Amino acid sequence: MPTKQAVKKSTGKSGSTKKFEAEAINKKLSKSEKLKLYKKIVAIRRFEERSLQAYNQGKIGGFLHLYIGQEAVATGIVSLMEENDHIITAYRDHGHALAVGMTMNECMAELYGKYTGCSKGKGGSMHYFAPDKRYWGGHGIVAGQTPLGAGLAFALKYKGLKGCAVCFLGDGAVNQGSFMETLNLVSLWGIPVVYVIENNGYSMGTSLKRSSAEESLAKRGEAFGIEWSTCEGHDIFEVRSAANKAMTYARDNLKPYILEIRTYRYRGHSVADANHEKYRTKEEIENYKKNKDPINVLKTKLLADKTLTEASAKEIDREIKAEAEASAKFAEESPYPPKSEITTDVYWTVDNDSDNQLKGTYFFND
Amino acid sequence: MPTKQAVKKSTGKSGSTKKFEAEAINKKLSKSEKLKLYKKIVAIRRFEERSLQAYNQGKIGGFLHLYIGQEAVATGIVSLMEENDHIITAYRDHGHALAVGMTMNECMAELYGKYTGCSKGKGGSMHYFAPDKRYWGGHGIVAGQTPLGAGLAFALKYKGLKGCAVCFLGDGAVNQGSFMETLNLVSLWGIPVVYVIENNGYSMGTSLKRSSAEESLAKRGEAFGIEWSTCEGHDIFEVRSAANKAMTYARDNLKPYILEIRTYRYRGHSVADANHEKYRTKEEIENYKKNKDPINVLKTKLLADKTLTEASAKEIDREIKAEAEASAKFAEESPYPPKSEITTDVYWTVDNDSDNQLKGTYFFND
Amino acid sequence: MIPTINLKELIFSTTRKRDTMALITYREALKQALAEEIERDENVCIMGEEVAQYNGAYKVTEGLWEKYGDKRVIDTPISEAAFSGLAIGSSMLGIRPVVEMMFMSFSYVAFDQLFNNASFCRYMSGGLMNVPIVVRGPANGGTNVGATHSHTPENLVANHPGLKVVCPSNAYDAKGLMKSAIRDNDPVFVMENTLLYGEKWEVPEEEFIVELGVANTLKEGTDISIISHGRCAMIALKAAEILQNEHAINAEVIDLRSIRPLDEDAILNSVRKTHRAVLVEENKPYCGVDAQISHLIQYKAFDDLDAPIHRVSAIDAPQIYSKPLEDWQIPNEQRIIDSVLKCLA
Amino acid sequence: MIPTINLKELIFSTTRKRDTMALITYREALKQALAEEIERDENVCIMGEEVAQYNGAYKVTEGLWEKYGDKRVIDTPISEAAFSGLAIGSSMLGIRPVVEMMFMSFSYVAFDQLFNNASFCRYMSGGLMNVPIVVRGPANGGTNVGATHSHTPENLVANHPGLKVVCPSNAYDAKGLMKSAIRDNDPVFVMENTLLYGEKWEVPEEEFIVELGVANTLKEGTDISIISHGRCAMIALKAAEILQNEHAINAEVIDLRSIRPLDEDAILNSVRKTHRAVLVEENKPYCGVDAQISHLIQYKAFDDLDAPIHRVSAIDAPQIYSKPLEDWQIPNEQRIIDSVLKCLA
Ligand SMILES: Cc1ncc(C[n+]2csc(CCOP(=O)(O)OP(=O)(O)O)c2C)c(N)n1
Ligand SMILES: Cc1ncc(C[n+]2csc(CCOP(=O)(O)OP(=O)(O)O)c2C)c(N)n1
Ligand SMILES: [Mg+2]
Ligand SMILES: [Mg+2]
Repeated sequence: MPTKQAVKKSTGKSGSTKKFEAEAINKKLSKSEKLKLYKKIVAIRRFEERSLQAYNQGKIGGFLHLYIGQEAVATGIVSLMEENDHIITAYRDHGHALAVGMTMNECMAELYGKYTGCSKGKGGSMHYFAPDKRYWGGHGIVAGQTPLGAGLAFALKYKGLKGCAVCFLGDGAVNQGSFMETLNLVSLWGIPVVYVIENNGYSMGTSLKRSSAEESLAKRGEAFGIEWSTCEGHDIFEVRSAANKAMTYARDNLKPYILEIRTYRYRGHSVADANHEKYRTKEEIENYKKNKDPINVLKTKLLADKTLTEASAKEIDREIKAEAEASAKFAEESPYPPKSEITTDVYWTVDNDSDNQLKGTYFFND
Repeated sequence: MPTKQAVKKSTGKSGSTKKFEAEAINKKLSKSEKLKLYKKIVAIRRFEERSLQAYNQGKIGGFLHLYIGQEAVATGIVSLMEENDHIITAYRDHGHALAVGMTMNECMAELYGKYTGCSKGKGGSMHYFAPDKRYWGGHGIVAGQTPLGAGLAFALKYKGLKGCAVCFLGDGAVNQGSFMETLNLVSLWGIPVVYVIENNGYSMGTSLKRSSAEESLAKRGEAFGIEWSTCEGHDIFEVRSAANKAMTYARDNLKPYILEIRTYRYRGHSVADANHEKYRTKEEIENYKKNKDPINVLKTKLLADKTLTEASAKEIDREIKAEAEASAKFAEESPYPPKSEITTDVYWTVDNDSDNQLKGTYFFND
Repeated sequence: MIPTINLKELIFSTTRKRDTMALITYREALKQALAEEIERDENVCIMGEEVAQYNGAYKVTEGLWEKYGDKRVIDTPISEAAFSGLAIGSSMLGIRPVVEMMFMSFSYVAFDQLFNNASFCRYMSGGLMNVPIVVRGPANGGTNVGATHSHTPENLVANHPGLKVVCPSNAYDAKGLMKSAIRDNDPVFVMENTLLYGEKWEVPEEEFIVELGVANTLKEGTDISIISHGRCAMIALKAAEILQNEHAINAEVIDLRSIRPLDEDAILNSVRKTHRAVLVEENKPYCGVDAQISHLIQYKAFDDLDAPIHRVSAIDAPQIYSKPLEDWQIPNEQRIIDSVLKCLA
Repeated sequence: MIPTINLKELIFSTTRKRDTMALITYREALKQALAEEIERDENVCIMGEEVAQYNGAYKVTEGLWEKYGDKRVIDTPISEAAFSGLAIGSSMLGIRPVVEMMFMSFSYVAFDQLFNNASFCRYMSGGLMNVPIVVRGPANGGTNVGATHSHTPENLVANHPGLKVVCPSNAYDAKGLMKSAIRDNDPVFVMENTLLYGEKWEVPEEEFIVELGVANTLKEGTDISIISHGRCAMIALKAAEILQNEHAINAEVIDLRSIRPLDEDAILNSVRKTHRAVLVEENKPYCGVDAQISHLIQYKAFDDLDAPIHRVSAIDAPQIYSKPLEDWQIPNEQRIIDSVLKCLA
């Protein structure tokens, strides 16, 4: 019954040849800073490739939502984070984690469910957290993180700190009520949160046009008087340019902003989604890989401006692959948490009750 | 903290002098049909005034959300209902109930919690239902009825029946996620539902501009490609004219529509809200009563076109007051439901288990 | 004849005798708790529908907005999921929001935020964070408002490890538990009761708190333990007086106060003394809090029981609107007395 | 050593012997039920995320969209509140939608629609309407996906009068209960289990249904009653075999199948025979289904009990991600055996 009328024209400027690296926010990057960005993107790719291998070997179970193809988005945006900026995202969270500086070891160990994981093996792939790096997860319920992101920004405003929260979500997540409620709220209250819609065109097997009545998702902000824009996500310089405007706007005006970034995931929705070539064509995938691969796009630019050489790129790749490999070894050799860990980290007061002052029973096992 | 920037200009054409009675949908009304509309509006007013009296006498408890001031909206729209049209609304539901033809007796008895009430005293003021009149409630959770309304329209389309569902909601209800999710869904699927936002300017004590970031609520439909319009709610001919366009559009195109109707409630949010002159001025209230009272507005027009005379208007009022009075007597004299009724109407299968075939325990009282 | 009960004496055995007492409403007690905590900690703020300019749908926050302003007392749109989630997010950065649900029933539209995010973020991060929020509002029936507005979801909260929940039955506990809840570093639900807002109790003028996890013996007794929480504890107390006066049954009445954490010792000690228990609550019976208490008692005090544990819960149906029937549906003195007599038979 | 169990024989004592049997998966059984009911009644349709073109996240609906088309098998956006409510509304006009929650955990974002509207509309209208919907999807842990995706909300459903809930533990019940659920005129939740989808059982090729409210004795026994539901019933059965072989304990194993309505007689008759009970479920303990069952047993079979009722539930914490720990957190053979031995000690 619900057949969609017609495919609307994209409002984007796909294929734009604008030189984003020439914009101020990018131009000011030193060679070493650019190199750092490049390494980060490569690190995310290699880390995930290695995790996929571990998954296929049966070392990792549950869900594994790979970010491969989208790396420039998290890397670009995190590179803009200032002292009081915070980020939060959904379950496709490895890229953001590595971008904020979490180590491959703690991330890989978490996937293995090991005690040395960033969440001691309690959160898993979908639930990475690093509050010390102002990274608030990693959330498994679609759009469930979107009011939380507003809360981070609310706290900044409450405390009088200049900063913003960047909350990532997918193109499917926009159809959750919690997100739409939050849009009204943050506009009404003037909350400096930037919603970054990582529009990879699909929510699981459902293409954008089969899930949203209107294809411009950021434009929904207009219903609430929220500023918005769109950009492409394969070129880290474009991402940085667009996100810088959004984040600066939010910080300066104490207002929300919606940035929709068109990107693509190469793999299935999760590793379990093996048949992703059923709902999208091989050509579509290959085409993106060929023309818009975020590593290749950046590499080409950095070769051109001599930040990289073919040799140094190869060396970087080798080093990072070794690091990913080492993280798998680290995870493999790490212990599982002891059984007693099942009931820790449930209540702050229980965990911190060193002098046994707490009253009452907290756990109800026979 | 959440101070709202500035009051936006209303997009409406308040004070329009357009003669809606001249439009085809109204022009075709016979005298007796116009009289029926008039009587209905008066009936809603008098019924509610009488219920308020009963409430103040302590005969009715709980909530009582009066529709006084908004009568032309439900009356006008229900008068357009065709054979396969259905309606559903929120807790401010007495007007819609009487408009579809529920009797004062069953409605008043329900308020009294009596067995003769439309829901046998089980639903109360907020939960009137008359499925035989294609009226599906009466719902207490703000916006909770909005996906249900979509479902009624979905069923029509599923069954291949030409019709629409009209789902009423308030200006505060638009900020519930369930409603916003539903807007995307009905547009995507092409569902013939008309959302009528009865914008009375307040959600409890919160004015529109303190609850919604943008003051045009119907315009939110654009985010989902939904057609929309606004109109004033005090003139039943204007309501009929606007709603007719909306409902015809939905029926003919199998598409949703949002109609925002500006109206006003004279009383507090519910009877318990005695201090409503704290959040809005006496002048605001008096001004509406003087210039836009739906009974007066219609009366003036019907006097002018000779449908009514002052005498006949008085007689109608007398009769209807008597009917309201009689309904209070009926309610008063009706019995409360027997205690055994507490556990009926919970499960269809239990209620219809005349031959005692059901297996297992359904209720768990010690 | 129902004798008047000196609640003051019965309830506040734990209060230091030298405290100056004031007779205040449950509502006022809550407001004092909120005001004192707002004054004590600049990160405490209150948000919810109509809490500020309107002074609260039930006037619990009356005057607070006027006194503390927009920053500390915040009106929200009718977007429970959004503002609950916002509160949780802000608490990660040290804000300590008190979220009012105009009715606890409305937590149903914010269920995922409250029951996943509030409860599990700490766990899923391996203890790297905590969520110091309070969710408060009335959770009761008996007010003639029908099924959707009469939920008592303390059982749903207690079912979710990571959350805490308390049900104050009187003004003293309301103030003391609210203050503890706000200072607690975990998410705490405070289940209030509209039927108690206007009731008065003696409350110390000096600052005090009531710790989570400590039950209150409202009345000592030897023949049977009536274990209850929230407003039902007050009804149980009245029923106990009647049982004493008219049936010569000396019932002990325990007010749990805190549902999770739970004062197991108070429950077990009482049952070990009386050997019989009647559990009273407003929850619907199937998987109500008292289902758990019942299991607990028979599990840990099996040999002490002389009779099956009886429960008085809301009669198992959606809440009925009609007032006299609703008054019968939720526990009342008569139903408690009947159950006690049955349990002792 | 864990002996292989002939589940076929143990489970289908109720199946007519002359039926031709086919060995099919739990997933296939569900799909057959859906397909047969779609064919039988033109008002039956299926909606949910990825149920149509993608064939279902867990392939339960595989091939149905291809066969029955857009009208009967409908993909939705990720808007659980909207499409659940839409399904409820449509059922008022006679549509009989089967709503898939990709995970039952996601019912949390549709809680108000499912737990207020689906359950109470009939009541609040005084019986003028009914809501014949089915809500189905996996409700289980043990899959290494963490706290937010591992809810087993059958207790929450059962807490709400007006709703029904069943938990099929095997392919036969899955098919039979699903067909009953679809034909039922009230809202029924069918709690499936991702760990069972691929498991095979013998299922009759002839049409059959399994009535709601009828438990299944998986194994007769005399020494103790192990009462369970869902996948835990299968684990309990394995534990019972081990108890038999290694400890000479003859346990009776009851699979509740239906949580509400509940087959009280089956429970009570078993306990009256064995005088001891261990209750096994995946719910978190506080107000889990078994809290209610425990209360029921002690209330109605007090004098028959020779020992306290023991429970084996999920260890009381949010679901842990780490696989070996989660396998310990949810009930397993060892924990059941330990509990039985304790109960018999
Ligand atoms: C409330 C809820 N519904 C459904 C799911 C299952 N689910 C997980 S991810 C997903 C698709 C989300 O797509 P999108 O938002 O585009 O993000 P992407 O996966 O493309 O990054 C779905 C349906 C969920 N986790 N939570
Ligand atoms: C989910 C939910 N939140 C809050 C309430 C309490 N409440 C009932 S009506 C109302 C105001 C609604 O205003 P509006 O939608 O404008 O409708 P009106 O009352 O003006 O007709 C509120 C906050 C509720 N019933 N449900
Ligand atoms: Mg996507
Ligand atoms: Mg309004």
